[in-house]
Amino acid sequence: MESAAGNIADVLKCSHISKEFDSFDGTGKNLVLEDIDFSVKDNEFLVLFGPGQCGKTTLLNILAGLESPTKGEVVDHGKKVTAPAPERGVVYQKTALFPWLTVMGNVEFGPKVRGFKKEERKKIADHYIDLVGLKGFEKSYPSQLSGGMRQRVGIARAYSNNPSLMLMDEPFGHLDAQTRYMMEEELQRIWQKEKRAVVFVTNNIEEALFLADRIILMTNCPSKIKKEYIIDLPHPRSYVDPEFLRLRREITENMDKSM
Amino acid sequence: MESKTSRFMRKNMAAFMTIVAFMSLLLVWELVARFTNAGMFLPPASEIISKFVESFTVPIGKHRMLVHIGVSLYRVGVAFIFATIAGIFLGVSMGYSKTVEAIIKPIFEFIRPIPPLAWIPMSILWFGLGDQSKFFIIFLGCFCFITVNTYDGTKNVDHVLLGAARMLGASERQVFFRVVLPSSIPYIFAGLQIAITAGWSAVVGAEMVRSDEGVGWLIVMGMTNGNTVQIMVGMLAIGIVGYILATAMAKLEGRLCIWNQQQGI
Amino acid sequence: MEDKREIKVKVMNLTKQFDELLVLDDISFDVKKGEFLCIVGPTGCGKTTFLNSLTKLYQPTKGEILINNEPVDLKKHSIAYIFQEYSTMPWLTVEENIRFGLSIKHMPKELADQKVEEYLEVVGLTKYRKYYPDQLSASMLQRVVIARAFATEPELLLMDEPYGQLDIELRFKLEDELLNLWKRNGTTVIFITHNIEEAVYLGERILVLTNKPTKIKTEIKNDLPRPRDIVSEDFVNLRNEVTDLIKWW
Amino acid sequence: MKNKTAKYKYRILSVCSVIAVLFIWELVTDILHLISPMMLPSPAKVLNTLIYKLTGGVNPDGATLLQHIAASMKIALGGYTVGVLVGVPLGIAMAWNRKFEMFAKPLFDVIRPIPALAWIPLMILWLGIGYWSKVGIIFFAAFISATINSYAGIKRTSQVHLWVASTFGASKRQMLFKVAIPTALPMIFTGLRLALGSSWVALVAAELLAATRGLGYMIQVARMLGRPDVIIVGMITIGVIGYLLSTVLEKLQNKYVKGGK
Repeated sequence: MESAAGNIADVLKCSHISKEFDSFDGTGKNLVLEDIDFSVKDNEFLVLFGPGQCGKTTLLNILAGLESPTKGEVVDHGKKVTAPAPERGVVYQKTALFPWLTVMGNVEFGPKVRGFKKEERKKIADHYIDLVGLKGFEKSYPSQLSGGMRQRVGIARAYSNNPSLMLMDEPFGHLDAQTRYMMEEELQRIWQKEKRAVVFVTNNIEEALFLADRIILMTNCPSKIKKEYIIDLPHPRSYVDPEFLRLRREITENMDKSM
Repeated sequence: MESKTSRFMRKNMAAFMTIVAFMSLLLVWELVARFTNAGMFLPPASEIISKFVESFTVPIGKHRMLVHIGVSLYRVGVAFIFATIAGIFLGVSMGYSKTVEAIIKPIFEFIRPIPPLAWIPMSILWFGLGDQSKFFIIFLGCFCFITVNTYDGTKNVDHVLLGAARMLGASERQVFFRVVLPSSIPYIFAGLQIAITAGWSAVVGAEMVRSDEGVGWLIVMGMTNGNTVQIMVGMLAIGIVGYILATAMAKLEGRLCIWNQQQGI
Repeated sequence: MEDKREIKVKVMNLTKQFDELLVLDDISFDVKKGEFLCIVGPTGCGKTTFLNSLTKLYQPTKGEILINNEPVDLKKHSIAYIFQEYSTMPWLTVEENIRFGLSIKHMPKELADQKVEEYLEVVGLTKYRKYYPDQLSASMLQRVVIARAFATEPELLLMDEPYGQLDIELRFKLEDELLNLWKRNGTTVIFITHNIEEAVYLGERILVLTNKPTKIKTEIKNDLPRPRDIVSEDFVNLRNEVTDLIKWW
Repeated sequence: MKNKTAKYKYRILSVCSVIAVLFIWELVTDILHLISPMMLPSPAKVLNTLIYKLTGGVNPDGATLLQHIAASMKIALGGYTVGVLVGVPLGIAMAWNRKFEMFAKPLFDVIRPIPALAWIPLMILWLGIGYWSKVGIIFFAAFISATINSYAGIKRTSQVHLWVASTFGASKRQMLFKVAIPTALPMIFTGLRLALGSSWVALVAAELLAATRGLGYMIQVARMLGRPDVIIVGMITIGVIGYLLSTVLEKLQNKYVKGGK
């Protein structure tokens, strides 16, 4: 099913991506990603789902341009990706906020380093701080916020650069089950308002099914693409709806057993 | 429910016990000094304290206590400022650029283990007996700590933060000034805290070897003419000023790095 | 049907106040011998304070806790408590970590060795006995902590959301392992969590807590047949019932 | 591949820079005579003074380098051992026992800001300029570092580990030896290393002021007799020994203390 709005042009295309690292004892090499091919359509919510911690974060870093692949290449709107850029906003699992900057300082960081004038970037920052529901917290420091709120700042900060693609690396991994449900609903709301292509990495099947237009099931180490699922359940989705639960069982059974 | 008073007691128990500890110590000290032959070695506390207070009005040697302390602080202050500038500059450049690190670090690592006071003979040879050689010694005492801590701070900047800044469009220069430097601040302050204490200790050492005034001179002069009270008065002054310097630097760090609450370097 | 097992743990008017903040407000309930009791509450419902007060790690402001009808005493009663944060000892190997509880209880060496071997086997960590915690993955660390707790064969086991960080597939694996150990040893288990599905999957009975100041909102019997199917009609209805009692988001 | 060659590149650069410094030093002194040998002896001069002092040369200070080293080490290790044997248990006791902490910590905090060097005049007055006064000075240097770090080490014990122990029914004593001390060991070892460093510094200072032998004495006498080459030999020896002592302790720590940075 093609996503509802926007043209069909690929926002991002990666072909035959492989990545290997020197193994710890420095003798051999361990292969982390093997021959990964997929493309992200405009305004599509794509979820990379797979067990454990193997390769998904590395793949996301490669898409963002933070790491370079050993083989293969990533193309963003026709241009080869070689370095990070504001067009590809990243939301990190450990939020990676600047601890010495306030919420406003963090969200304003992107526009500020790209030379926007003071009022212009204040307007952008206020818009996104309001969007993620943090009005009134502009002056507080990350160390004074809860886990969920810090993630909201991470999302607002990435959005403030007006990226065409949002890359999210298990942003709700450290939250408790209930806060996680809330943040997933929040992200759905924000995504409906600020349509962007999203590549979302997670190892939580409920989260993947709740958010995704399309799920790519990854294998265990070395990560390869195992299967693809188109999810056309209507939004807002319910975790206990029979079709949701059926899909959940099917994907979990197809999943590799992690260590 | 715990009664109001007992909670008050529980909270201030620590302060209460401290007072008790001090009183008992002073009392014992007073008795030992007054009534046993140890008094010859250890003057009674009351005498020391009264001499200490008196030293602010009656000069010891050429100056009153405040001037002695002032001279020592002046020496530490000047050397500390130079050491901070040099230390941060060298620490940051070594931490941030691999080539600078390759060139300077081996030389720095060769000089670092040599205690600052071991430089006294050389510094007297180079700078003579005056304040200049003391500045050099104190500079070395502070400089090594500030450089090492700044270097550590710049070296282990969280790579994810660097990635985040680059993702947000920051140029390499902006990454340096807006991420590398701010995240090194807690390390730099840790260095400054150790350095100020090391500097204070170095000035005492330098003044003991050769000086005409200052707290170090006070205690070494006390030694030469066998005046234990003057030594103890000098040590009391050194201890109090040392404590004030350390706490002041810690307070400064608390105010400047409020965001650093939970790491609490 | 009436649960005829004798009472293992009796909690009467448990209240806990930190200076001005009232956290636990007059909580009373019983736990039967060998029962698997789940406790679930909204985020921020003071569940750690609850378990810590139960074991006298925090002195309760008011109320009494009895085990086998005597006031709880950590030196007399054999209790094991698995905390939410990682509590493996970094300076001990996997083997030494599992032996930790046994050496505290001065268990004779041969018996302790045999217990350590047994539980290394049960949690499948025999191969990793000489590893240190910083060489293990999150799920393996949790297995060490569970083996350490079960090795002392406690009469009461308290667990504070031990599987919060694991992914779904691994969580079900460890939960099934826990159920087997519970059945095998007949331990009384009190399992507290934020995850409603987990509570419904594990518990014979579910206590639902309110937000601070925490009280018991209600108690739900859960006699779904085991092994429970999370997709089945009854399971989903029970899960919805508990969710509606707690849902704040 | 890429980063392998980079590592070599930097290593070569470091070696070159050290050689360059030595070459400039040689150039400025022996070759161009820009600085008088009284102010800065050439590396060659320093080298053969070192060899001379090592191979039995006694003047100008009346003892060979090895004898000075032995004298200094004997005093340093003497004062250090006593200081550590008192400091570590005191630090642990203060951190573990609430009542003892309330009593002892304030007294310790009074002594703490006084630099070890400030004890020199009192010690020399009380114990003369011989062995015991210097052991006393070094005792203070080692004692303060050892106490601070053992105290901080015990305070670092994680609450969760203590809870685990107490739910297994551990007594206070068991909690101390099975949880608190193992957690504190890395910090205690850091304390031992720092104490060694500050002892070495205090020793040099003490020997500068009043001694009949030892490295501090050697460089002080060399200054009076205008022998900068001996001063530099003395300084290098002090630096090298300080470095070796700290590396030995570091090796011991890595070998025996496992886990829990």
